[in-house]
Amino acid sequence: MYNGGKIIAGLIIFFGLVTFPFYSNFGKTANKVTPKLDTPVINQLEKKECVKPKEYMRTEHMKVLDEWRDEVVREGKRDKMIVGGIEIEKSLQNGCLKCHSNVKTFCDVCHTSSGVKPYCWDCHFIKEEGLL
Amino acid sequence: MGIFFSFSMIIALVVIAFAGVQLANMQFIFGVVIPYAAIATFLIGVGFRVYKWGRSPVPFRIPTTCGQQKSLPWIKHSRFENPDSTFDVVVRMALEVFLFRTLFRNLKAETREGRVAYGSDKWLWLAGLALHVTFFVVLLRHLRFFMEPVPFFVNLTDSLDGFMQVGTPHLLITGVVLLLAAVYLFFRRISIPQVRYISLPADYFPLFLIMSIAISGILMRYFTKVDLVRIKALTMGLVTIGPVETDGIGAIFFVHIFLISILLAYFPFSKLMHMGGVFLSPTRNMANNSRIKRHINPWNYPVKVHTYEEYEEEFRDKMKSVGLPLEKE
Amino acid sequence: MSIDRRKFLKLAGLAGVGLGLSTSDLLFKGDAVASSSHSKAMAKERLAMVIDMRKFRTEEDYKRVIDACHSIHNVPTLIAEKNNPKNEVKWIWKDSYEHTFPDQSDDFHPEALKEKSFLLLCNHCDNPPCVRVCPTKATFKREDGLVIQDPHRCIGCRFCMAGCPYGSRSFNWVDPRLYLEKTDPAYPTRTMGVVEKCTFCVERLAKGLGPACAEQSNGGMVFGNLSDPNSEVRKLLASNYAIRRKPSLGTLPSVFYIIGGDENAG
Amino acid sequence: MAKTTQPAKPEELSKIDYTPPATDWLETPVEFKPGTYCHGSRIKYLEEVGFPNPREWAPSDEDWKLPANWKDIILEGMKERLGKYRSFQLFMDICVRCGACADKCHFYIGSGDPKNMPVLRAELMRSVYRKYFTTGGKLFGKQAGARELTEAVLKEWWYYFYQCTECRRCSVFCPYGIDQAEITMMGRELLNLVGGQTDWIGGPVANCYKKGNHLGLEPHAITSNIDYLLDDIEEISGIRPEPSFNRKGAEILFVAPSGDLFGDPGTYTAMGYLMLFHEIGLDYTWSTYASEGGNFGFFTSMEMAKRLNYKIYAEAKRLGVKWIIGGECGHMWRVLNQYMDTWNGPADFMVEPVSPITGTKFENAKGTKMVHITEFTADLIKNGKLKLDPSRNDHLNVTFHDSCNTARGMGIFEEPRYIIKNVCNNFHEMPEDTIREKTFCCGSGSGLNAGENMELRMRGGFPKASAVKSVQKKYGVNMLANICAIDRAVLPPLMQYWVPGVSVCGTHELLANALVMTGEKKRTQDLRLEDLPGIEEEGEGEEEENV
Amino acid sequence: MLDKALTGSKRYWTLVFILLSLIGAGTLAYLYQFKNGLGVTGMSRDVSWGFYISQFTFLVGVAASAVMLVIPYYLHNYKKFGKIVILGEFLAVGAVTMCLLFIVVDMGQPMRMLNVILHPTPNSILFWDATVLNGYLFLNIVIGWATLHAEKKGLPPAGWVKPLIYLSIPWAVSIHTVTAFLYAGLPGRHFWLTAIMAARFLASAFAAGPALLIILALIVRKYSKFDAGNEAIQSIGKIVAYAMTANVFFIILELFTAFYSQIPGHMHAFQYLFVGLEGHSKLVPLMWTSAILAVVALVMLIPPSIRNKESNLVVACVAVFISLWIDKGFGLVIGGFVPNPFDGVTEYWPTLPETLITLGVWATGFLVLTILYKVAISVREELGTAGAEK
Amino acid sequence: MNLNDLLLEKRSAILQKWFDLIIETYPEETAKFLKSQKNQFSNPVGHTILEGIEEIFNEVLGEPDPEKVAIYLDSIIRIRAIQEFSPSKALSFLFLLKKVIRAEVINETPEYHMLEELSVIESRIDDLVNISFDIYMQCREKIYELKANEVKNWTYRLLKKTNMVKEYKAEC
Repeated sequence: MYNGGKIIAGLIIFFGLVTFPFYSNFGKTANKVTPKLDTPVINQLEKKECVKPKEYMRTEHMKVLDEWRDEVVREGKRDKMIVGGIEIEKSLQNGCLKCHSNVKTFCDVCHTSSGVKPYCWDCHFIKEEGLL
Repeated sequence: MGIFFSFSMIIALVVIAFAGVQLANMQFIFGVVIPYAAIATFLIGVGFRVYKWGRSPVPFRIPTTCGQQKSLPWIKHSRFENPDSTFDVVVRMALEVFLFRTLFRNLKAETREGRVAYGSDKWLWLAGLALHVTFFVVLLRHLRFFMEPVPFFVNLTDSLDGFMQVGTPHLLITGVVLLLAAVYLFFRRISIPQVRYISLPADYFPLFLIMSIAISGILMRYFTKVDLVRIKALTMGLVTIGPVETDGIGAIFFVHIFLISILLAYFPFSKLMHMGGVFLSPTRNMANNSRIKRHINPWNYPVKVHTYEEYEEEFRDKMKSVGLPLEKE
Repeated sequence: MSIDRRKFLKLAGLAGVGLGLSTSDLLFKGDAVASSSHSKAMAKERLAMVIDMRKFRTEEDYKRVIDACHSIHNVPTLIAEKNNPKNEVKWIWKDSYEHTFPDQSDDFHPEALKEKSFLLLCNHCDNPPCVRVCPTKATFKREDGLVIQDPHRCIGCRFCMAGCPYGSRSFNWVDPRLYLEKTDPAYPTRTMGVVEKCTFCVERLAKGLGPACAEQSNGGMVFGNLSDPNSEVRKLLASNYAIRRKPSLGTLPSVFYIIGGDENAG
Repeated sequence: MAKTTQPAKPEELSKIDYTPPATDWLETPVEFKPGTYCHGSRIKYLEEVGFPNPREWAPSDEDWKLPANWKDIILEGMKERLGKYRSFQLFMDICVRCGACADKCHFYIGSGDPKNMPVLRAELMRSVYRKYFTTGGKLFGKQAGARELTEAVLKEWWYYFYQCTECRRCSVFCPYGIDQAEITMMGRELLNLVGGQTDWIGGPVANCYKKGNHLGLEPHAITSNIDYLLDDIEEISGIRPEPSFNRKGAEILFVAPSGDLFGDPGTYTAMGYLMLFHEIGLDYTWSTYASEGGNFGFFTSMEMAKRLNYKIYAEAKRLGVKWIIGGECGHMWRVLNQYMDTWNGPADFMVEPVSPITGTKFENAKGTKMVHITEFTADLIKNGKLKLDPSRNDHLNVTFHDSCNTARGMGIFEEPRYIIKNVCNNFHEMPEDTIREKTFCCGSGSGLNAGENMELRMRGGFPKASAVKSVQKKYGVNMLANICAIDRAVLPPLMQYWVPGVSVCGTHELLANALVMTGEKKRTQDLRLEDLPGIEEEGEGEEEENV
Repeated sequence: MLDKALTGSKRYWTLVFILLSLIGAGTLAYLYQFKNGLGVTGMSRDVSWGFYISQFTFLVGVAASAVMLVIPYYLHNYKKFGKIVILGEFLAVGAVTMCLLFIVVDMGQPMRMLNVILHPTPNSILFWDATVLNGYLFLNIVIGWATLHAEKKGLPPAGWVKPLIYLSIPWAVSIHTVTAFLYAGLPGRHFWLTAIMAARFLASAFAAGPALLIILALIVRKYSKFDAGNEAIQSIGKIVAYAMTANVFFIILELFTAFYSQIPGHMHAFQYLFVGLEGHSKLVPLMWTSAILAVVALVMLIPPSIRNKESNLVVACVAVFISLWIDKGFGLVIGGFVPNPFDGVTEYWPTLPETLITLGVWATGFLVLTILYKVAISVREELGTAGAEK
Repeated sequence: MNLNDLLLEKRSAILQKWFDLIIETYPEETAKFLKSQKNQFSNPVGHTILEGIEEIFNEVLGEPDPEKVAIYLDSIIRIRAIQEFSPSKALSFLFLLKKVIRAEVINETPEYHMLEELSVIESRIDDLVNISFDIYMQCREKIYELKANEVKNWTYRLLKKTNMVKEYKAEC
């Protein structure tokens, strides 16, 4: 008694599950998503810079926002920053989005692609789109 | 002894990956070449190992019966502990594979007042189940790096896993449970003398490996952040077998993926193959119906026997003396 | 608290080891707040509001201040009419004298007073029970006397609502975003399941502005530092008879009402 | 190297070495301790059945007189068996050493010897497997848990594979169902390839092969033995059953363990069979050729087991019976349930078993055509075909020991209990973790029931004895029923050592005690020819109970 | 040992199935509430706590029954409670489980519940309540399980259990006291602002919990071999009698204080509850039912001749339980919110989803209870120690 | 302070040392398990010994009741009788108690009367050794009897056949 059929079926199922990402992506090409920096405000900045270096912001922006919210709400530290020549509040809505008004092509592209769903937008929303 | 050996192995692996990336700039080796090699080793190895098992037949029907056999109709048959049909076997196997039925039964022997007493001991079951379930969920969650767009069930798993809004980004509970379960199993291994005694380097190594994978993952998510977008580009490049870019990704990621590669490559050659083995275990995956249906042994060969004729030949006189019927007078 | 220290506390809390340390830290801090208010040692700054009810004559006077507040803070004013009055969210509103001052009303007040509406809002008490009862420090008192509700941290247990003797707090029983007439993009909405209330326009104060209601009140609402003897509020309180709601509870409200007197004032 | 322990000299006592062992198990050699192992098999036994390397030897000898190429023989044998048995191959590969089996083994509980943990007993062989059959083991040696096969290792195998009763209790608790019995069986097969047989197994095997039963009872001895049982039955009940032997044309062939024909208290069980079959007027026959249900061949090799088992179907075919009933026996039923049909079937010359008394079809035996006697009897009782007087067993407080083989190799739990509950008024279960599928072995199964290893048997039986002791304390249990001939042989000494006051019996002894036979005289004795309390002298009954 | 819960009679599985269906219904209702907000309940800006919190308050009392058995058994060596004490401990586990669940379903942001630990706030009574409730749950699970496990093995419990048992006694008192402090420390809520709030909690707890325990013990006796023993049940009956008397006495004290002083704030709540206020009288019939049942219970409990008959005791216990359930479940919490800070009356009545969720939580608690009792009973039945001691 | 009080005070230390010493008499590998402090209960043998020696120690401090002490000695010796192979080794555990007690007492720079008491206690232990020899021998005899009985069981029918059964019964 070898149960060869069952073993092969089991192996096929297992390999099918393991290689799922490979064949489900078959024929596709990986496109690296790039957040767009093309907004009117950014285009007019005298110096293209953010509150922190770009590399830092890439990985730590959520921490920055988290720290801001405690500083602003809890500690009343609302000192403003000059970034790229314009004044920025420590605020998602009134700070970040001032330059990055393109939420869909700046924030969402990466978040969607990485399966991240921040709940910031439950309360904070974007100027031109009103409620999300 | 085994602990030290295994631990140094892990440290060495971490150092290799770290140095390879930081000093030798071998991002491509660690991010692309080794993962591909590991996946290939994993698939071929597992296939070969299972093939090797499958090549040996199951000559006899030897299920371990853990409950009442199917007998007279008025006797309650314990279907899933002593299955007699394929369906019952499937249920028994499902209970085993998904709920670790057997470990749930675990006992601990104790003696006091001059007699042995048995108490239930479910910690191994709990930790084992926690480790495996969370490992599965963690794997499922990681599909977000290998699928574009991210499928809904991956997003759903992620949001359920991060239901408790702790920290930024949200703490994913399975990662922590996975690590805790592995740590528990390690401490169990060294604190119970019997288990420590039987433990080989091959027992510590996978535990350390899983722990270090979990730790590197947790570090990456919460502490020494990495650029997810670039990582996703890399991982998508891997699964689409397209060009892969490895720039701008922190070394910790390469440590993480290197350790996973090691795990994958190590898998088919180790006790981790219990994953496949549990399905093939003849004492669990067979119905106890050999009195109903004949089980065929493919290598059943004729053997030398002592026939009745030979027997009668030898004892004819004695049989005759007590009046036993004979074939030949 | 420096950022580093706060970070440390967060990490420690995460690891479950910082409990003792941060606990004691806050315990003493809490005590300090309580004792300072009782010892009457005046803090350097204590922001307060004096509402001069004499200045509120027409319906329009009330509507102006209420709308000013609700519109800039995205308060979901449509709940009462579109959802259910019981789920109402409000930061500043009006009510009758006997509801506003239930312990201080009697049948022999002037008729005008009985019919007059009073403006109600968070009292930003100097000894706030809501801060005392909050299990997560989502509600806290700032050094300038403002009682602030941090909606990020609120777990929605509503203990503060039971603790507030002034009914100043609203809970988001339903999704507030569905009941906004129009929105002000400069200010966030709240999410379902958290408590909110008047903040004395803390975000405007930071910009050097006064509370929105006061700005629109035509002098009916005066905002200032109670600790400063030369502030307008002090002057008003010195020259007028003002009362506070439920003084017997010892909460020391920072909202004062001038309910009558010189009819020609302002 | 193996060594034999000498009694400690007094001066040795005073200088006990307190330092813990520096070596781990891979390097700790085995000591042959008197009382824990069986004698090596005699030449004649091996020769009789054609087992390799017959010679004079003793396990404690330095030189085992192994064939020169013993190592090749073993490794070749291992390779062959890895290819023939998926269980063996799999169980070598997938153990994760979780330790769940460790304290489940009666030998480990009774001795504390770590190599008696099922996992480590299996590792004794896995370590060799890794060395010669896996890449990791070849490359990394000790770090991969691999070791050379040396003579010392072989001796260690021998010592510990004859300290396993193949009871399968570990298998119940192993998350992957790894069955130490399977590994022990392979180990013993391999040892047999180089003559590593024990005398106590070799003898019965040779006997059974030539004479049809383990005890070597020749045909006339069987019939006369049964005659003596019939004398006793007549004395007790006034009725003399008339069984037939080797009778062609009988409806049913009855096969019992030969131990029941000869040794006490098995003989009382045999009397039980005889009385029951007589009472219901069953058309059946005994066979002197197939006079053994048990199979010591099973403790040597699959091939030998098949050679011995051959006789049952051959005899059934020769006699032309319709089907077979099997007596109360443990490993006999493991073999009949799991192996017989595969080895020597198909049994298509017989018909699906139907009870001639009740008309019940035994559907669960329609392949092998072999019914367990407790299934048969339980059906009789259920259908009210037997007149029973359970009060005749009132002097007994009975508990039931599930034999490992019928428990974990078959799953027969309710049938014997049903019988006991119908024939006894006082039945008490042992603690739940020591019965049914979790039952503990008697400590002497799989051919370990020799005399020279009595100490080992007492150790191995300690957990079961503890369980009996607890019901003895709690309910005054004085009778340990079972459905296994080995149990009936080995539990009496075990009880005498650990739990004096508890006797041992088969269930059909209890049944026959309670069975009211047509035309019987008033019974004053039980099957053991002991007076039934309270029957003759009503007043003295109580007093006797206290004795 | 948990295996025992996986095998059982048809009746056992029917009960489990019914409870699971209720839990299922409750879960669906909760998902509805989770999606649409607590607005789907009857709670409002004025009555901001409702059914959930009041059930929690009541069940904290039920959880206490264990201590009324533990004290006599362990402190006074009252051996008759030997068998029933495990029922008390497991009842506490079930009750505290419900308490915690009720708090969770009442939260607006349950995802942030760990904030209570991450931002520990010792000045908040709720922080302490979370601490003591979880601690009490832990204590009772560990103590109950460890003693039962030892019993199963036929061994004395491990040495570390004893200190935990002693610790559980003050701890049981603490869960009531702290829960009472939730209410008693709020300024402006006259109905709650009373020094004997904690004492009232203890009295009603020691009446309602043991009353339920008696009922459960009798049900268990009816459907299994487990018999806690007549004397034990009668002794608990005595406890219920004393505690209920004290409870009613305390309520009379409150009434006197309010109405003799004639302070409006103190009278209003009572007026609302018993006669209605400003034309609002939703709770009046319920409160009178409670009052009448309390009197009936006292009449049946105080004279030993009546109480000693088991059927009477059952009726009295049911009366006590329902009376106190209304008193705590409606009167206490709702009464505290009426009238509101503006002296207005907003009434409260639970909605359908709210009721379903409440039922679901009760079912969860009873499922936990059923499973734990099943294990305890099976262990005792197997050991042969389930029957009454002679 | 008298010796009894001193020993009571040091009871747990003495028992611990005694237990360790007993365990050391086992083969090395076995000892490793039996000795493990954290998990001494997972091995029944280890615990039977631990429990037995506690009671024996109590008896030694008081006036030993031969019947009671025999029960506990039996529980240990019955196990050792099938694990150890020489009587001296099997019973050595009692002498180890002497060793432990002495070591403890000497450390305390005892007064003279203590030494006197010590000899009383030691003679009690000697008495226990005497009882133990009897128990040990009973156990060993039992083993041989079992071996013999097994043979008798197998041959009972033969004996009966040759009318020797009455004799056999009388032997019992």
